[in-house]
Amino acid sequence: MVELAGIKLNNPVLVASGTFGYGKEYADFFDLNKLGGIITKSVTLMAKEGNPPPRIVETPSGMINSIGLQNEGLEAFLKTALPFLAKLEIPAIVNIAGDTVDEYAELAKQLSKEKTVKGIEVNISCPNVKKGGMAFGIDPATTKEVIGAVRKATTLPVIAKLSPNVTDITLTAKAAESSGANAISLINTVVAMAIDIETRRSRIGRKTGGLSGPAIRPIAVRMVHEASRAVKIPIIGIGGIVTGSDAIEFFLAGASAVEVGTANFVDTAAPLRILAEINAYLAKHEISDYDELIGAFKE
Amino acid sequence: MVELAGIKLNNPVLVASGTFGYGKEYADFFDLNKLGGIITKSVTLMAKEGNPPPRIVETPSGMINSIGLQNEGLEAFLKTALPFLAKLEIPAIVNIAGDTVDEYAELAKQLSKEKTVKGIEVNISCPNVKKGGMAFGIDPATTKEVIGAVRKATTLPVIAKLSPNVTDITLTAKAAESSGANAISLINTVVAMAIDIETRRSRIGRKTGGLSGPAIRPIAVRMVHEASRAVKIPIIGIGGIVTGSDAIEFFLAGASAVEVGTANFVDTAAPLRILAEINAYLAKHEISDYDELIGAFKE
Amino acid sequence: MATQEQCQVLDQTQVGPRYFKLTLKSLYISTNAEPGQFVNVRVDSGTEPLLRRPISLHKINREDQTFELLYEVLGQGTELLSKVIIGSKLDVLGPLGSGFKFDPEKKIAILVGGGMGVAPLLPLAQQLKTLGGRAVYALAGARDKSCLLCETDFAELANEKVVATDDGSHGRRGYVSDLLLDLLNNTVEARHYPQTTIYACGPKGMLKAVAEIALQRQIDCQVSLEEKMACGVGACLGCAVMTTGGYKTVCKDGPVFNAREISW
Amino acid sequence: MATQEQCQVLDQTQVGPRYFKLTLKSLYISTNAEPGQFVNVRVDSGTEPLLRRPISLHKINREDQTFELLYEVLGQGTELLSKVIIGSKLDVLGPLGSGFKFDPEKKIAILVGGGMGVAPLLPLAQQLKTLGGRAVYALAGARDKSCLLCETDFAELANEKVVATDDGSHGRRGYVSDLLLDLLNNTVEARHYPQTTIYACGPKGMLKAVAEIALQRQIDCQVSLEEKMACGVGACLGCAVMTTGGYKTVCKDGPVFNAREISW
Ligand SMILES: Cc1cc2nc3c(=O)[nH]c(=O)nc-3n(C[C@H](O)[C@H](O)[C@H](O)COP(=O)(O)OP(=O)(O)OC[C@H]3O[C@@H](n4cnc5c(N)ncnc54)[C@H](O)[C@@H]3O)c2cc1C
Ligand SMILES: Cc1cc2nc3c(=O)[nH]c(=O)nc-3n(C[C@H](O)[C@H](O)[C@H](O)COP(=O)(O)OP(=O)(O)OC[C@H]3O[C@@H](n4cnc5c(N)ncnc54)[C@H](O)[C@@H]3O)c2cc1C
Ligand SMILES: Cc1cc2nc3c(=O)[nH]c(=O)nc-3n(C[C@H](O)[C@H](O)[C@H](O)COP(=O)(O)O)c2cc1C
Ligand SMILES: Cc1cc2nc3c(=O)[nH]c(=O)nc-3n(C[C@H](O)[C@H](O)[C@H](O)COP(=O)(O)O)c2cc1C
Ligand code: FES
Ligand code: FES
Repeated sequence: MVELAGIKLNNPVLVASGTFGYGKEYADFFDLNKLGGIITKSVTLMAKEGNPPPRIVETPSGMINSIGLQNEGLEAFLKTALPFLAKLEIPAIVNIAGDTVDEYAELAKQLSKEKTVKGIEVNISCPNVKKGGMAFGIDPATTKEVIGAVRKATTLPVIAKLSPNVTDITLTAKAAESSGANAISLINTVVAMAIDIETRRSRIGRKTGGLSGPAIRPIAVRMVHEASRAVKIPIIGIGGIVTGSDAIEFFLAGASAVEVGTANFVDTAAPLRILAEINAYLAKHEISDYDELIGAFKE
Repeated sequence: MVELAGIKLNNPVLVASGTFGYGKEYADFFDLNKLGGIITKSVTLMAKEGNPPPRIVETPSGMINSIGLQNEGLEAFLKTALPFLAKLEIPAIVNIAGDTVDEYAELAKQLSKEKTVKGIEVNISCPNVKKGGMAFGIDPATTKEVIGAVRKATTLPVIAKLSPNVTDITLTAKAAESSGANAISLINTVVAMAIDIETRRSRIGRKTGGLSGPAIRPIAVRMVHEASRAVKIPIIGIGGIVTGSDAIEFFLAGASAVEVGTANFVDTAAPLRILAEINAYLAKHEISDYDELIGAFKE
Repeated sequence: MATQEQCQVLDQTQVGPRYFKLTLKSLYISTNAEPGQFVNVRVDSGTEPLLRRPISLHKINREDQTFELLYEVLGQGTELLSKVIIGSKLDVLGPLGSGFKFDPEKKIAILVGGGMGVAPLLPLAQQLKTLGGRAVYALAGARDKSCLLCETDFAELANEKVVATDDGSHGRRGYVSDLLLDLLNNTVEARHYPQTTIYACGPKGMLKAVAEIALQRQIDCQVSLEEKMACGVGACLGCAVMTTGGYKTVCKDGPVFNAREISW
Repeated sequence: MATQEQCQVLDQTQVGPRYFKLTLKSLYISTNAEPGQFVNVRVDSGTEPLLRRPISLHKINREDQTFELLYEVLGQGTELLSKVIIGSKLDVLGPLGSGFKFDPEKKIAILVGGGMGVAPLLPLAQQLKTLGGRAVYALAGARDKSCLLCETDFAELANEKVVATDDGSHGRRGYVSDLLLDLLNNTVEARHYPQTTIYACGPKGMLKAVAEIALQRQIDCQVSLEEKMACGVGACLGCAVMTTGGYKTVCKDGPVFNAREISW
């Protein structure tokens, strides 16, 4: 049992928003109750159609996606996705995204009424939508606004999901902390582009998309480390985690937990395998608890 | 023959600073006169010892380096490296780096006296030094200061080499343009980190280093595209170019030429192979000149 | 229900210039797979290429507990797949997606395959034969003779089989959609249209042409689509295709769709 | 002078638990290589792993126009190397670096190899034998018996050969530095020190111990170092090692250095 920002997690390995649907899709492959927790695909107030295809393209050791937050909106989420999550024994953390500050607050308010929801991850870092999204998360002032509004709207633990597309991650991290976030998660995807040299068009439906996967891991580890030295609230590390060793890198850099994203697509057993690999490392090194690793990076 | 910012290039494929020494090291492998041009390893006013080893670590489809601008300083450069470059028929573009604005200006001034030097690339984006380096290139104001000072110190073409570690690349690109840069080159490496989970230390001698190679290409293509729409001066695209197809992506995104970096380590013939692949593409598509590709990306 | 399994490679045979047939062992997949479904194959244990590759089920041998894939080497992923050696194990996710549907009222089945599109039509033909009571027409098109696949297989399973090549190097010269028009004009008469289903798989342009022909004549038509995929299980929403009901996933809602549903 | 060449793989043999010997064809490399030099091998044609892998020249057969590499499978790169099949081609850059030096005044050569460190010492022993007029002592250490390599090769080339294993499973129990101390105390007497050169290759800790022993006794000592490499040709300055004259490159200034030069 791990406590993170007031959320009781089964273990420190969660699944990242947008890479695990609302959980159901992976129930075929393993017992979801073995996960540390589930972070849902971003939910918006109104249904979002999403971006035109192609929505994904592979790049060296990574992929660019431009899903555009496709989802059926809060109401449908509460009706169809939440009941499934309610049946699980692990905490459901709902990731929210809005076009305006008010939308974020409204989402937080309504989700707080659901006892299945154990925390809210605030996506202020999605690079794939025209309004809102990343725009909020690259500026400390708007970060404060959104997180502050969500803070007022809910008593649930609030996790601010930050964008790596900034000059100085410590500024948005501090902004999130000072406006009441209980934890920070990072990184979301890096804005990227790939061009088809035959058609001369983008290889995804919109011009740019978000780069994820092992390619960005070294950037994510660096940012987690920088953020962890700037704030006191816990950090959830995300970015290209494929093995237990990758996860441990994030712990050492200062993360208190990790989210597995793109790796789910490659190996449905990824989160559980990663957890087993972490435990094997702990056993081999006779470390009694993984929390001894948190921030144990030696300068 | 290609003209870029007043520099007559053999062709649009150059080699990137720090990945090709001062040229000599690759003379064994092919006729250097077939290159578009050589960009030298960064030269500083005084000799720099460089950073402690290990200086490189591999990451998925990329590598992190922390060389720390090791070089013997301007005087030694003029005495030992320049004579070799003087014997070549292709333009030598000298990459300079300084700890202060004055050092940049002094370097530019002294190099301008050498007729072998056909252009100056100003490295305001090195993430691997304590003073100066990237600090100049992540802030539009200091970018202006450095480029402005270099502009005053030389009549040679000035290329501003920009850092990708910024929230908005168009701001530094415009700053470089408005302070007199004749061209912009980007991207330099992305700040990154990798931790050895056994020693709990950084896998390079300093805490962070710069990520290069195919992993960062989608980020570089995006930034070249963004910058190309913000400025009128030509752009040299850099970042993970390994094939002719990669180079063409950069042309389409708006680059007028490219620099090949990490790929030199993998394949000594990389720049010439890339050039041949570009030419094969042009022939196949019956395009008479590669400059028809520049910025031809269809939104 | 799907599984992620390390399947033993029983056979790998080159069957054309860049075409390969791969036979894999899996009790689960061979037992549960339906024609039109696919598997998502991990071609490399490292990170390059990172994602799995979707390949249709080409033969489903329930007795042998095996299944076959028929694929073309196009890029890095299928290149690696073609180097997989007999006796080794391959990480396979499947069976995935929603396959072809069968309506007992439809007594005529027209199978239209373009290029690699014939791959999922073979188990379909097999199934139709097993279901019985149907006239099955198999139409296959390809660039040239060397690209025409499984001709003899179809000859065995279909009542009639016609082939075309773009360059006329085998069968008729022309597109497979021409064959379809011919068939609908000459053999399957208009009065049969209500009892007919067209099953099509191939390049997008061909599918669009086939769908138009079917829709004009109000013939039931099922098409198997392709889209770049990440998860293959409906979780990432990466494989979206626009339908009359908004974006749907090719990997879960499809790959087989009613042609009427698709916003072509 | 070095070349980048597609060398034909003539042989690949497993010679120990995780040890392999690879024989490659190259007129240029076999003709020009010197003991102590290395090649930089591309183990994958894609981007993962991205960089080449440096491996010492283990045998240089000028007549056959071949050379051999002896290597241990440690990670992804050497794992891929071990799967390279006979008859295929391998992209090799070499010969690289500055090898062992020979001083005609030095009539005694002591070769000290730890683990894989024996690899470059074998062509050295061969060369010393060819040069003639020297007493050659070969000392080799390894974790255990299964890790002790090329014992018989050395037996043929050296006047004397002594081996040690950490666990005593073969030869003496202990470290190879202990063997060196023994030799210097009992066989090669102090009056011979001025005519002696110690050539050492192995893990950094072992090299440091050997260097200390040599420096204390003012015995000439050459060590072959390792560092992570990118270019292998002196262009990237990635493989720096601190020396009395500042940072030098292992790939070009080395890998063989005078032990006195290194800031241990
Ligand atoms: C549901 C489904 C079922 C499929 N069934 C089969 C099958 O049975 N047999 C088979 O051979 N293939 C099938 N495919 C296509 C197959 O997945 C791709 O050919 C494969 O992923 C290409 O991978 P690659 O790494 O070799 O090529 P990449 O490196 O990804 O691409 C190489 C080149 O091929 C092009 N390309 C990639 N995918 C396709 C495609 N689907 N159609 C046309 N061009 C493409 C790329 O644009 C690129 O130019 C199926 C795809 C889907 C979605
Ligand atoms: C000049 C030179 C000559 C060399 N000659 C030989 C040789 O003849 N035979 C041979 O087997 N190897 C030799 N090496 C070492 C060889 O280059 C590495 O073992 C190889 O690069 C490892 O690649 P990998 O991808 O398999 O392992 P990686 O994935 O890079 O590493 C796997 C694990 O092995 C460790 N590791 C990597 N390199 C070394 C090393 N050099 N020493 C100890 N541990 C290491 C890593 O830290 C990691 O834990 C030489 C190295 C140099 C610089
Ligand atoms: C297909 C896809 C969809 C995603 N959707 C969302 C999303 O809806 N909300 C969100 O906050 N992050 C989303 N992300 C970002 C991931 O949660 C994660 O931050 C990112 O992918 C980096 O982690 P990874 O490298 O492990 O994938 C998405 C990522 C991918 C690849
Ligand atoms: C080992 C190494 C050393 C480098 N040294 C310099 C340097 O001295 N000055 C500079 O401006 N850029 C330097 N760079 C950055 C490259 O010039 C280039 O901008 C970057 O590597 C991205 O291109 P690539 O992905 O093709 O390598 C260096 C890069 C590497 C890998
Ligand atoms: S591939 Fe992920 S939803 Fe279809
Ligand atoms: S590896 Fe590049 S200088 Fe040695």
